[in-house]
Amino acid sequence: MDTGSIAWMLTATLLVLFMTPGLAFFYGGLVRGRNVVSTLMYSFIAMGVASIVWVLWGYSLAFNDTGNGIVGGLEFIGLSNVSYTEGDGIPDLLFAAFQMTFAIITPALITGAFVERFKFTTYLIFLVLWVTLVYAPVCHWVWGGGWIGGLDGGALDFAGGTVVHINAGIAAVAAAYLVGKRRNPGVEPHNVPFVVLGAAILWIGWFGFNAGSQLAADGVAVQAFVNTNTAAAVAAVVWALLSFIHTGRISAVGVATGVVAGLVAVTPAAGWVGTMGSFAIGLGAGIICHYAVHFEILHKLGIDDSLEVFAVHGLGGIWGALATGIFAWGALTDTAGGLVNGNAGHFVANLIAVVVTLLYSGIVSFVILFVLDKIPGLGLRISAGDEDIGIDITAHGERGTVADGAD
Amino acid sequence: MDTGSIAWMLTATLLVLFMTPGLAFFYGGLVRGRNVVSTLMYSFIAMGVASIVWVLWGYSLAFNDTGNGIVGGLEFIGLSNVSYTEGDGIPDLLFAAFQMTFAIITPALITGAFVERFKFTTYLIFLVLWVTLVYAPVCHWVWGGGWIGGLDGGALDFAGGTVVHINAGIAAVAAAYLVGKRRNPGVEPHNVPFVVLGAAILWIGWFGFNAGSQLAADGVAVQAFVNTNTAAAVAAVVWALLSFIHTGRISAVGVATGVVAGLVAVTPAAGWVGTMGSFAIGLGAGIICHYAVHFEILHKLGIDDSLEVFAVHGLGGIWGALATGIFAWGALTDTAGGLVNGNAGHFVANLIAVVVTLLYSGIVSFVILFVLDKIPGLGLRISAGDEDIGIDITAHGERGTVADGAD
Amino acid sequence: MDTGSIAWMLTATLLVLFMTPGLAFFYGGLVRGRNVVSTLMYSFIAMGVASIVWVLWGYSLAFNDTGNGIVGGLEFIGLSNVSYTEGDGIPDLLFAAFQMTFAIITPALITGAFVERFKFTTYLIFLVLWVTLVYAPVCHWVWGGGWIGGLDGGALDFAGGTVVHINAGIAAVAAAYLVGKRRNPGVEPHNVPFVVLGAAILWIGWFGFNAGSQLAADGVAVQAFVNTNTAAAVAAVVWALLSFIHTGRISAVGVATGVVAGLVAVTPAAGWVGTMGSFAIGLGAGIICHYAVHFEILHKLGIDDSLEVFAVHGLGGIWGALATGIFAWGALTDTAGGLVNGNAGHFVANLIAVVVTLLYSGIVSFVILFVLDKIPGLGLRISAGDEDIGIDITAHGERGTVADGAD
Amino acid sequence: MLKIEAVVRPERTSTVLEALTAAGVKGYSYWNITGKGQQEGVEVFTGRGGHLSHRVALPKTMIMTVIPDEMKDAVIEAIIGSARTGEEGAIGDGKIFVSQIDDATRVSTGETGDSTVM
Amino acid sequence: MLKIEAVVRPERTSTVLEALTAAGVKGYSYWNITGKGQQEGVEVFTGRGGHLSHRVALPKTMIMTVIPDEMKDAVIEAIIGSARTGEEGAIGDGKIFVSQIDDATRVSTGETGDSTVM
Amino acid sequence: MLKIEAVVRPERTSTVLEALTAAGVKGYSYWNITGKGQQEGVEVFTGRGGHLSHRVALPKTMIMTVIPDEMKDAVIEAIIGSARTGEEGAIGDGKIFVSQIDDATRVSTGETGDSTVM
Ligand SMILES: Nc1ncnc2c1ncn2[C@@H]1O[C@H](COP(=O)(O)OP(=O)(O)O)[C@@H](O)[C@H]1O
Ligand SMILES: Nc1ncnc2c1ncn2[C@@H]1O[C@H](COP(=O)(O)OP(=O)(O)O)[C@@H](O)[C@H]1O
Ligand SMILES: Nc1ncnc2c1ncn2[C@@H]1O[C@H](COP(=O)(O)OP(=O)(O)O)[C@@H](O)[C@H]1O
Repeated sequence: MDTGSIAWMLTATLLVLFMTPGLAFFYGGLVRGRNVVSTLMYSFIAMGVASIVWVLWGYSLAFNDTGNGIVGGLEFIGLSNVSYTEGDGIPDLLFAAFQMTFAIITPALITGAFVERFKFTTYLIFLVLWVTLVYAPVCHWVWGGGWIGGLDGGALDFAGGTVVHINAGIAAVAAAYLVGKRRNPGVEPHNVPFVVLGAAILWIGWFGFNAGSQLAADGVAVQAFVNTNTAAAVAAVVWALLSFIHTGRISAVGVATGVVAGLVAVTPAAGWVGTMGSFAIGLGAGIICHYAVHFEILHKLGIDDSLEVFAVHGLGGIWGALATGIFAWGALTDTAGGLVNGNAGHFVANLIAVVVTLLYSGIVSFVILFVLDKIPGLGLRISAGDEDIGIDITAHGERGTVADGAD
Repeated sequence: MDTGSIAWMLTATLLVLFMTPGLAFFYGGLVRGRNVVSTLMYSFIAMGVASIVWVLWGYSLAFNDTGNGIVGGLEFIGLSNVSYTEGDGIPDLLFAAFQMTFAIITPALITGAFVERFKFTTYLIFLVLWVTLVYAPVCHWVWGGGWIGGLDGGALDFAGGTVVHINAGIAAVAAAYLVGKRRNPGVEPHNVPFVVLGAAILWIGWFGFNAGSQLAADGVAVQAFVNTNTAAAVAAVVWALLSFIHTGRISAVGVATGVVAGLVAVTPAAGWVGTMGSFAIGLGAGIICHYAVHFEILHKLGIDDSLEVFAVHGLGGIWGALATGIFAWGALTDTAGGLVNGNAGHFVANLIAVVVTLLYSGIVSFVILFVLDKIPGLGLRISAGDEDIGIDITAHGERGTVADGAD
Repeated sequence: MDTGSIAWMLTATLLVLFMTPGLAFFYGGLVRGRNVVSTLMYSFIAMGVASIVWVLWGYSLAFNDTGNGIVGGLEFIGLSNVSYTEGDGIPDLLFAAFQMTFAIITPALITGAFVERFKFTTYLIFLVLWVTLVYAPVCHWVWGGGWIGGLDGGALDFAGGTVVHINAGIAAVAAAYLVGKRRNPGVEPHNVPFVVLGAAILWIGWFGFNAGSQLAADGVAVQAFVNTNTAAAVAAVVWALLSFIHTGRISAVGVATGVVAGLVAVTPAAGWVGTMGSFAIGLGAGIICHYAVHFEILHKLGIDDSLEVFAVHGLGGIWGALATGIFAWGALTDTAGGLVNGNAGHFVANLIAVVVTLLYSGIVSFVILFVLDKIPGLGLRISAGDEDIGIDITAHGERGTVADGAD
Repeated sequence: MLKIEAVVRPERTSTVLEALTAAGVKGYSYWNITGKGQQEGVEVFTGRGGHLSHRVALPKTMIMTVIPDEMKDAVIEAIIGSARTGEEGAIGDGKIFVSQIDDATRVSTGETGDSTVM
Repeated sequence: MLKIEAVVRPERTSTVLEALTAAGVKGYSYWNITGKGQQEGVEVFTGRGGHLSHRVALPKTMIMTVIPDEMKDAVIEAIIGSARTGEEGAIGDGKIFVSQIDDATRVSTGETGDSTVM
Repeated sequence: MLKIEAVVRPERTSTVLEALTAAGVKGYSYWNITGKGQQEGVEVFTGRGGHLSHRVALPKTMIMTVIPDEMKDAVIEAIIGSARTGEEGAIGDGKIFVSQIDDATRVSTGETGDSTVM
């Protein structure tokens, strides 16, 4: 056991955990004022529900490798048999805690697709099912000893581009499709400072995500750290410039979205590319995600992915996965490197991982939600009246802010 | 000296320090809009005043063990003779800094009982007296070589259930009783996002509290880390479900309170129970604190503990202290374990610690406040007129937010 | 490589990075509501632009020591030749990342001088030029092997009092002078909770700044940690008391400003004075900066340094630099110590560093801004009409908060 | 000229504003208010989120528009048509108050009279 | 029908609303305003919190209620009784303005006249 | 007595208030509103900040003051003088509405009539 690595991984775990409230504020600032509590709670409650699922059975399903390549075993149920003192550099229990934070934020990311109208009680059940049936298996495939991690050529997903972002991005499409469009989406985000606060917390937290995924306080973690920041910075500035070119103004929400796009894209690559590789990844992410948002691609198909989860996390994640195959640097990957080094192995393996994840997560998420929609007493959508009044008061009995004279 | 443990403890110290502004926002969101600055400041200024008291004499009184069992000596006045290079795993000075953050947040917790009406200048003096006369001695008894730490059977307070939460909880009752009821408490919290932000910061910061109390980056810290999260998650979800059962709605403030209840209760147990022990502790905390709030127990006695400090920190702390005696796991405590292992020693010792702390802190806090109330020019309560106008403008010359056309 | 120090420095780097959004909220709360997005963005975008400049050439200019004493070389362009595995205790690349966070926040500090009226596009160019032409050279002089670091007697700047605060403070004067006064400054800060949030984040982040500047998880870092907190706490309480004496009220914004003043002043001294030295530094900072703000010194000269950057960072930094020369403790500096030990060497060297930085930064900042003002299509100031409407809507196409019935 | 003050459910605001424009209204102003009519209020969580309390008054939107006399019926009809939520008799849908305006002035031109609101 | 517009201290809002209800008022609307009367304003911290500045206008609450003509005196009395803070002559307690309402319509039913406000 | 309701650009609020005071107005109330006149609205970013949308109504300030009849012209002139931004015909500068107030009462003293607003 190395105390320095334990120290860093305790910190990294907290950083990733803090991302979920960061996301809560990011999303919360983007919706209408009457739905801010609800939007915050979609993310915040995931810290409760997904933690419990992870401790009880999620970690076991994802990381109790029994060699079948598809899904883990049950030996780590309740985190039993997960040592708090022994492990590979850090205690196994710390690894379980670190991975838990990923299982929390991934479903929270999805909620951006269905804010302002998704039934909260159904959502609680969705959380349990989705972490169990979608997140845990995909996580197992990539990191838990499953078949994607074992692909010839070597699928590279340093910190969860596939497991987290593509996975959430495509589930968001299914959810937005099934829940239907908002009745009245309003015009502007109701609280830009919340968006900036959320983006700042996400940016900071993401260093735990990416540099933490090295699971040690070493040089690769440092490289992942620098790459994370570089991609975020570049994508933010790219978005600012594109915003200025197209509109003559520089949207703060756009810059914040650029930050997230850069962070998403560098996630799978973080410890496997050099600084200038991350620069290129940030550049691509800024351009791709900006135009995906700019042209409202899903909205034109009639799918109200309200906060553009697919455009940012789905497309950003796909770009990142492919870019990892392009820019992977042999010295870091201990392989022949990416396309820039003339090796297509990683690129192809990552492409397979992307396609399979899109299919699996898209289909299973769709089925889960479809079934929940049909179960009497559940259903995905609140009533039209409740939606008009605002979900804060109708589902949570609260208003975001109270500022009338009588309070 | 182990650099890994130093690294973790520097971080843990910051995490606990960050809890106080987190608390400021939690409490600040719960009050009426005209008192938000004041409520923030009760907590924030504790970072100033309690830091100074701790550096000048508080640490010495708490940790300069001279063997009398009651109170520490004066050798560490001004942090002199506290080494920045030598110590037990970490430098003594780092231990002093870590402990300082506890001395900051404990009095800040009390302020929830008397928000919206307590005189700020009197509060500054109260801070000095309370840290000196209540916090430092109780801290000495439990952790500084005093008599509670030396009880037969072994009182177990891993991270401060007794020292921090019961201590603050009962002082809150005394303060609420003496300051009297709010003239016009209003109906709803004025800013739910602030409450969620505060809860998120508290949740994250509490890992420093609990896992930091191991004072090392090791396996026990990891177990404490996982326990902390598990109890918080379980209590949050329990509160959500009870909220739904009783009202058909799920209060965000309730969920946030559930988080805190779970964190409070797991505090004394953090490094001394297994994962499922913390699960049980979170479950109990969620239920106990929910019903304590639900039935407004203190309010029915005519005591306006405005933000339910006793219900959450007092009762949550008592449950946690007893639960530690129940669920303590021999392998972690290096003893015969808790009641579940058939050993009543810890339970009985903790019960004694609870009762004595309730008595000592309750009485001395009462006396301090009673005297402050009688001193001409001080007094606990602002004038009725100032209370009606709002304490922000009357005591701080500021308004929380300014949003009229002319600004 | 020491994993404990790597762990701490990864964390410290994040802490400093988090200070910039903290500053964004501090400044954002102080302006009028119609300019909050803009004020947030001045800081937030620096995380993008300055990161890019630093990675591409800034770090090389500052730290590629070629022995000329004036400016660094080009060997580290694009962070090439900066090892992620080798270095002095921590990898060189981690040092580069840590230093990057200083290059981000320093120009962001300047923006307090010209909020509510500075053209955002011109600002983006200013960021690039200022980091390149002012920050990188001054940083090189003090820390990168340049002439100030080599002064006889030994200039002491532990964490950037000169490089960061005096540098930004005098540039702020130049900027405020050139951009001119606000047309309508309003009366009160529009959002005090944002100010408190920002101050809390700055306080926490500053431990990364100061204790991180030791570049190791050791005893000196611990001493720097305690000093940082002590100075902040003392200055905050001093401000509270002066506020009460002069006005009968205790301003939350004032206390928050006191915190920052204490932190600024202790920055150059952090690892080189004892606990009581930091106490004295905090005391001086609280008094000096309070009266500088109280008497509105720059405003009386007709310079609208809107958020008092010079009073807090300039004067606080100068006091800190001189106080370091006074209170430096031989045991920590490995020299004869400061004036209190009868050695004037550090004091004189620091005085020289202060004067030169004031001159260099003041003049070059002035020239940069003067030129930008004259370039057609750029210019420093938005139009009077845009200023009246508010820069949020005119430059960013956004409003901070939207709360009308129709949203 | 007449002043129409309509208090409506906040969630109906944009619908009502569109209906006003469709009815030929050239200018309007609106703001958030809190109000009580026959409606019984709403249950909200109080304190630390353990139980509900009754809040008597509810968020509403006040829409104010000054119109020429002859548009009165059309405007009232437009508001009723867009603000009413359900079956006749549903409380909480709002109220419309009509009063006299003596004079109106357009700041930019100084002109007065009906032409300022047409 | 009459429209009563009462500007009161914000901290008195709930007291005044209760007094209105006690006086038989069935509906009211209120919102935050800023205002100035004889009152001299308040000192507030400006800038970085180093000194006070004078703010002329203060936060107030506007309470508006439309009532049948015959309730006028009772309503004004109720407001004065609940909004007045101290000895006669204390400035800042507020103002009450009375004006004519031609017509009122209940959105949910379409009914008009006094019955809409009783 | 007359009620003057002036809708002005928010950024002009303090200028207008000063002009009112200079014209002898003793009391006023103002609040934030959103409104639409001839003005065409503004482009704002929507969603994740990738493109602009049109927002029809804009933030404005409503200034309300009750004055003795004889001050009418002076007050309207003061508002126009301080609220107008540019060349004649610039839209968005605002509107001024005048109506009758039957009665005013000062809460603190109970006095009524013109003296309450002078
Ligand atoms: N007499 C009144 N005076 C002022 N405002 C009123 C009055 N009656 C109703 N309102 C406003 O209209 C809103 C909606 O009234 P509503 O509940 O629909 O009335 P009702 O149920 O009596 O038709 C109320 O919340 C209040 O803001
Ligand atoms: N003539 C007026 N026109 C509009 N509003 C007024 C007028 N006079 C007073 N007010 C409003 O009433 C509030 C309270 O007035 P107050 O200070 O009590 O007046 P006074 O001291 O003249 O009796 C003011 O802040 C303002 O909002
Ligand atoms: N007929 C009206 N009724 C109510 N408010 C109006 C009316 N016309 C204008 N306003 C208010 O005045 C504001 C400014 O109007 P403005 O755009 O200057 O009108 P115009 O361009 O027609 O002169 C509008 O935003 C609206 O709030």
